[in-house]
Amino acid sequence: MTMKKQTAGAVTVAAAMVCVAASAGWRLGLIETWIAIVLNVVAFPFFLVALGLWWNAAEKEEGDTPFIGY
Amino acid sequence: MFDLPIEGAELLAVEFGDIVNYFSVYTAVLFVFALLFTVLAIISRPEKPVDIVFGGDAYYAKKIPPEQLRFQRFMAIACGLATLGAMISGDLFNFTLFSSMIGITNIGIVAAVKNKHVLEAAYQYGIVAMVATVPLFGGAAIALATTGTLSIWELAGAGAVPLLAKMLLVVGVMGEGMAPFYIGKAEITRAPGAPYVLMIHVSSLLLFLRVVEIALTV
Amino acid sequence: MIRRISEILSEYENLTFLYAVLVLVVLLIGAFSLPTITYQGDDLYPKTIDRTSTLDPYDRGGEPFNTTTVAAQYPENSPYLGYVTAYLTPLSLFLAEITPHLGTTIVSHPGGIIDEILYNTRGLDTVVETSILFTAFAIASYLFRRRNG
Amino acid sequence: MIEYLIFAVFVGLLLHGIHRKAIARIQGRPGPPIWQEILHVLKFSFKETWIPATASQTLFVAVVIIAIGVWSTALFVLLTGGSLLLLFAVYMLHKIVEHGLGLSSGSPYGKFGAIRSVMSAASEIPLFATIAAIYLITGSLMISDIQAWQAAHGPLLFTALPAAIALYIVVLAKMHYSPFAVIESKEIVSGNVTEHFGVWRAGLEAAFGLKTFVLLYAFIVLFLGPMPLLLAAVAMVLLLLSLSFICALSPMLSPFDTVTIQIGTAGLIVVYVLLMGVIV
Repeated sequence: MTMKKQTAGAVTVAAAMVCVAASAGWRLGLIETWIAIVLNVVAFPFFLVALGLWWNAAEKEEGDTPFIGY
Repeated sequence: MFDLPIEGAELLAVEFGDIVNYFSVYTAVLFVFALLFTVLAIISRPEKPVDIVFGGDAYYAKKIPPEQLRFQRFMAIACGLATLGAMISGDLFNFTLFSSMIGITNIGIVAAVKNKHVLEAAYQYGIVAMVATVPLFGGAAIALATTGTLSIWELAGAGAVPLLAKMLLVVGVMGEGMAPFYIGKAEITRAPGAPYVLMIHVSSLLLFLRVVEIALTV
Repeated sequence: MIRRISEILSEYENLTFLYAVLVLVVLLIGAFSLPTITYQGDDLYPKTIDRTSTLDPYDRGGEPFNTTTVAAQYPENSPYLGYVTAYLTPLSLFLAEITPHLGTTIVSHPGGIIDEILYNTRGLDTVVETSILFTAFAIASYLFRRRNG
Repeated sequence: MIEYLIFAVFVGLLLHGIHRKAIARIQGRPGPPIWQEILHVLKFSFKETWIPATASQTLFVAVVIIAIGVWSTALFVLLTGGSLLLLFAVYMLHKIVEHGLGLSSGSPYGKFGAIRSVMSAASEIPLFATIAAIYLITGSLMISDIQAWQAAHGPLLFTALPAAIALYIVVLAKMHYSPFAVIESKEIVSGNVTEHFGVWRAGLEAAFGLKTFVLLYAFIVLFLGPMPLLLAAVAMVLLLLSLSFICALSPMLSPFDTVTIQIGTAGLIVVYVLLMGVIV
């Protein structure tokens, strides 16, 4: 179950934008603190994971099948 | 919440007649967490456990019958619902009811497993969970007898609930959730069906977190 | 010392024993605190049974729809206080509004039967109680059927 | 907001690096450079990534995301001066992440890690009693109130020494190479993170960095009181070094013994709280 590079990139950008927008909005006093926190907490994990998925560019399609038996 | 500096601001109250449930920052976080894992139990496929042969260098995949996993999922979802209820309950008796339901569903999750070791641990756990209902309901009963009410809203901050009732509640939750008597639960964890077995831990940890909040509040 | 305690704790056969010890300790401590605990006489749910009333539980008949006096913690949440079920779920409220059948019988919805027998105001409790029974039944029946199958 | 998160991740990873370096120096080894853990995360994130065929796939990925989310929440609770109870709840929820990591992979090593994690969870829950002690003393569980109390009455470290010790054990149990870290002890390969490699591992390491930062900072805030940022950083490093010393000099305990020690400590705390409740 590997994500396509494009999808991963899109998720990264979207999550990063949510994080930055929430933080900027909070700094400017447009967004209440708790909303900014919730947005950041939700978006940040996706940002980190998708970022990794995007730049490692795994093109492998299937999961590893373990060696069963010896 | 209730003007007590314990768990953050009050967000929402949900009325069920005399039982008024509440979301504070604290219980809402716990609620979201329980919801997350309930959803995970619903949508995720169980893992395919691999076992190693000790003394050799081989390993093999275990076969788990699908009916068993379906039943485990059913119980895990029931457990999730009970946890959701226990997280937001604003009534002592209602909380104890949800706790004992969590205890029962926890046994249900592993009861289907065909593994003697797991079953024996589950049996011991079952006995403790049944016994634990006595202190649990006893705690609620003493609270009712001494204060005349079960509503956490009325009791909050009054300090009217005697220490004995709080201790009984905590001990009861320990029995349902197996807090310090870890070994029963550790052995139960050997059962297959990761998303479902995980629900056991989710429910009991959250239950414990909630009872701490209740004990400090009332 | 630590190792010996560890050995006792790590056997799940000792589980019930350990738990029993803990409960006993708590009860012992509790026994000493008993004198400080006072009984609150004005109970939340006062109940006086009027034997002449047509709603007397042991003498059914007469007008089925009537109210009894029930003290609720939050009367404003229980608009149907004193009827068979003070709290109606949205579904049963809907049914009660469009049909005359809900409320005419004590077994009209799950929880109703226990609801009337125990208390009139605590609808959610009775739902949870029946859920516990149902769960226990589901486990037992699954195990039973698997043994046969 | 996001800048705090990224800052905390990097500082946490740097603290991990310092921890490793300190342990190495105490044991007479040169040790890796202190930014090694940051490089580690980058290295992991560039590795090829997939999900093992035996894993419960959704759960396998979800726990990584939850791990990061959980500790981000903790960081914000701490920074906004929210409820201490909530901070500890998040800490306990981390145990769920640990269980989930181990169970979801289907690997026997992960499972062993998860089982050990369940044991340690059971023993760490009672350390909650610490909170009751703090509540009895300060009359509030909001971190901002606790700081205000300390500003008025001096550090809690001296007033509530047993609670501080209990929390110190909690922090210690969560450090890498600690005597309580049975979950990742080497005889079960990497314990519950055995099967999480590549990007998943990078995400987890980031979450763990965040965790170290939050735990150390929480300890400072709770028991030493408010202080300027630079001083707090120095205090965190000193606290970390004290932990490193214990980690470097003590052997890994057997799983059952860690539980006994932690439950024993918790029992003492409970007695302390009960006594304080009676006296106060």
